[in-house]
Amino acid sequence: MSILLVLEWIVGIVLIIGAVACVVTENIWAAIVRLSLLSMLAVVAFALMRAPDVALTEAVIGSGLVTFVFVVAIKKMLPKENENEETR
Amino acid sequence: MKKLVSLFLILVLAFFLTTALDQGLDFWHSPSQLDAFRMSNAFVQNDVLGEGGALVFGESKNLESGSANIVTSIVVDYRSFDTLGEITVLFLSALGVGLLMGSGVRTTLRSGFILKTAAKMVAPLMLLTGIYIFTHGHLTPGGGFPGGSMMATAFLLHYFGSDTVKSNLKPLKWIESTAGALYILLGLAGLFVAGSFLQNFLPTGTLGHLVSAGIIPLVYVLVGLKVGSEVSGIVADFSKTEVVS
Amino acid sequence: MMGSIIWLIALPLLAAFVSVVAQTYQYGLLVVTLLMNLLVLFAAPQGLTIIGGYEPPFGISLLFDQYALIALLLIQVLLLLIIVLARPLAKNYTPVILVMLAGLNGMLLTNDLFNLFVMIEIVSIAAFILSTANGKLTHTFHYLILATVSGVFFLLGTVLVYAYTGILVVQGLMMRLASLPVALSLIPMMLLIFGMAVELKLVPVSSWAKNIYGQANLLTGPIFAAVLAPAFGFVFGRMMNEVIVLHSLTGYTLLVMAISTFVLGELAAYRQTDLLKTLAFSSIGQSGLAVMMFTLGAPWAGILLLINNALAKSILYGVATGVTAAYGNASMGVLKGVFYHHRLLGVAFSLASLSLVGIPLFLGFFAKVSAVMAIFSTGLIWVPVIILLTAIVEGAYVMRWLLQLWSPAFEGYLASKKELPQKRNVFSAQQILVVGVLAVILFTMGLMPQRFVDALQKTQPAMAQYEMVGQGEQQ
Amino acid sequence: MIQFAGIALILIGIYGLMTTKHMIKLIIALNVMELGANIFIISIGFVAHGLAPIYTADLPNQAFSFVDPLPQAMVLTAIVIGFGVSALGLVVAQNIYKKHGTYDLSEIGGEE
Repeated sequence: MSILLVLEWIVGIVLIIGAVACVVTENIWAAIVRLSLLSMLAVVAFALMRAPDVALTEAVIGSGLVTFVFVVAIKKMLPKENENEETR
Repeated sequence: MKKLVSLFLILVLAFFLTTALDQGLDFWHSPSQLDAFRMSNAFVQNDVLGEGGALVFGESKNLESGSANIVTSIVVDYRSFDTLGEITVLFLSALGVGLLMGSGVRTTLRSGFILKTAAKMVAPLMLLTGIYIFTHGHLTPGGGFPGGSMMATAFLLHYFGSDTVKSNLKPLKWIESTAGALYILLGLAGLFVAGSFLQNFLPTGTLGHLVSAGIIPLVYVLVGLKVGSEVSGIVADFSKTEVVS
Repeated sequence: MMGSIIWLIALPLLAAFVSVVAQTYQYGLLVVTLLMNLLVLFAAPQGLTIIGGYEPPFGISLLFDQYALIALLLIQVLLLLIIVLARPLAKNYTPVILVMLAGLNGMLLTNDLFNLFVMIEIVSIAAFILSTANGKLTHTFHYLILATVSGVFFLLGTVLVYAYTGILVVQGLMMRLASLPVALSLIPMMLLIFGMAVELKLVPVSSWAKNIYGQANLLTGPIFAAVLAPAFGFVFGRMMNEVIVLHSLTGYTLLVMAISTFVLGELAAYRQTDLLKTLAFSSIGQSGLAVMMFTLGAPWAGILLLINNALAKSILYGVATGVTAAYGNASMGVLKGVFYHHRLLGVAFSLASLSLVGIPLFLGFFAKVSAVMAIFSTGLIWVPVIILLTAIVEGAYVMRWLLQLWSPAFEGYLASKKELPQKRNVFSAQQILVVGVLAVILFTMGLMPQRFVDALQKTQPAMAQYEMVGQGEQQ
Repeated sequence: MIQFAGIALILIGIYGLMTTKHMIKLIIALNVMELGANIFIISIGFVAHGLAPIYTADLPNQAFSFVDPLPQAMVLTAIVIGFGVSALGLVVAQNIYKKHGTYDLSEIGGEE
């Protein structure tokens, strides 16, 4: 039982738990943050699977840009908060 | 109730899938080597045209693909046509986002002092890292997609961090358009010089050198520029708000 | 070189990339590209075109044969006529249409399963964007989610095919897959079939089509029903012929899906009182019929049905959406007697709908007859019975609509003049000319069907003759 | 283990798609499903004690095996396509929100 194998099991189990947590939650912000964390875990999984190219791409696009786009898309949809901040 | 039914369906599907897939893939133990019938064996050996063999880093010369990173040689040489399709998907997505967001102005994401300062310092570094990643795509992990996206992130940091930049995205369109057109023209050059579209018609040099692998670095630079400009366009369009509402 | 089939993909893509910065010339670029594509189609030699210099199974290649030629010709001609018909709308979406054209050509030509996935994604995303032209974004969202999920299924199927066979070449893949144990090939085949089911509008996942087809405008209606639907039909035909191994489970699943799509679609069309909704359900039903033909091993009957449906639907949707836009509503009450004002359009519409039903002397008749004959030879007697019974339903609703749309004209001018809707301007002379051209094409094909059918039947042996590519390189 | 995680993520994503009507959550579930598919695809090419498929100066002298690079190339494509579709879906969702004031499809009902 090498360390990598143990790590693999940990990552796998946390991935499953994280995915369930991401899908069942009613809070959208929590879901987005969990999706982002899930993506980062997937980066570890890709690295464990000896796929550095995919890990790098997933890190930049999957957990970076996708999250950014989600946040920007939803942040705009809270107009009252934004206006308050701008007028302050 | 609906959740219970869904859960039941999913569990049935899970049982069915794992048992059925386990017969072909041996889920519990990974194979100790690659199946001989998989075509990627030839990609690893650069042996598709029957000229490869055991490759030595820094010594093997004039290989058919010549990229040290085999994923890169698949993505931009053996299966370059898929990559052309892939950047087309991003292009379409950028078009769709642009069409649906319509005309608008960019949001003032209250860029505070920290963001402004960080943007000034980090953005150039990120830009350099992005450029490094896609120019070394044939040697190190990475390539046009992460490199381009990193460039886009740098650009966006600059975009959100500064008050002076106007929301003029016209240059991005030009970069996007030119890089895409050049990729196809490079492919057509392959058609006229070597006989088939997207063929690697330049000498491939020595495995592991920066100037090697024929058109692969060129293609990855174009892909990086195109992906970078497209992703920047998508995110910049996203952050627009309507003038009226 | 200049006559290489690769131009069919490279040219529209190049035009699309250029068109984002040359917005004034977008529409001209689109028309010129389509015309050039037609030239390429006649100049290019048939056979395998290698991309990247690597022979299959290692590299990606394009397979240009009689089957692909028919599909490509149909799509270029129809798309050209549709963008002329819907010129003001098409101008807003030119780059999208150009990319979609490249994707469609790539989808029909490609000889590689993963490349097929990429091309299907391109066409689907272009279709999402086009469907926003309807202005009903919830429908687009629904379609987007369904199509993306099915895309993931298709990708998984592709990867499993690679894991089990080690190659991705479409040509001759069936032989490799058939030599696998059933337990192995079952799941990839199921995934590939479900991966195509959304675009083919098969029954459990056809709800998106009712909405998007049923709310279509002059651009989206003809493009969805007359370009995208036959293109996916042709791709499915190719897959059935080259890739998908039918076990008893997959075969019956597919057959049940196709038959229920056909029957339920036509029955739902009968119940509609909205012209566009009727056409939408009719499209769903016809798609089921074509899938049934490909599943039962009668590809050329399927091809004939796809061609007939594409030509007929381009006219039906062109006229129906035009009339709906002019009169504000597609319901039977509003459109009653509308063809009294627009007789040329009425004639074209009637020709197309009669051909759709399969009245003798029209292309549709030969399509249906050949379908029924082909199935009789497979020994499944109950399937032709279902087809004939459903054809009666189809005939009933088409006749009802024709009578309603023409009705006052039959009863005399003076008696019913006040019941007629106010005359409104539907089409310009140019647009009427396009509809006329489409009607003439459909009618001519119906006049000499035997020659046409013979030409089609020649495609079948050519399809069976494929040699196994890449078998030698294995091991 | 990772291969099971991949399949589990696909199924959890499908569960999410079946049980929610909230547009943002639908897109999130779609992303979970795509992530699972990507992990599963990578696991198909995995080889025990395999190396990352890059020739470097310090490869071992004795016999070694690379992991399968082709699934990795496919996943690169799939990630980018997934990003494109997510962005498009979010824009559509945003426009629906602007029109109806809610992300919940069941509240919007049948849009005729």
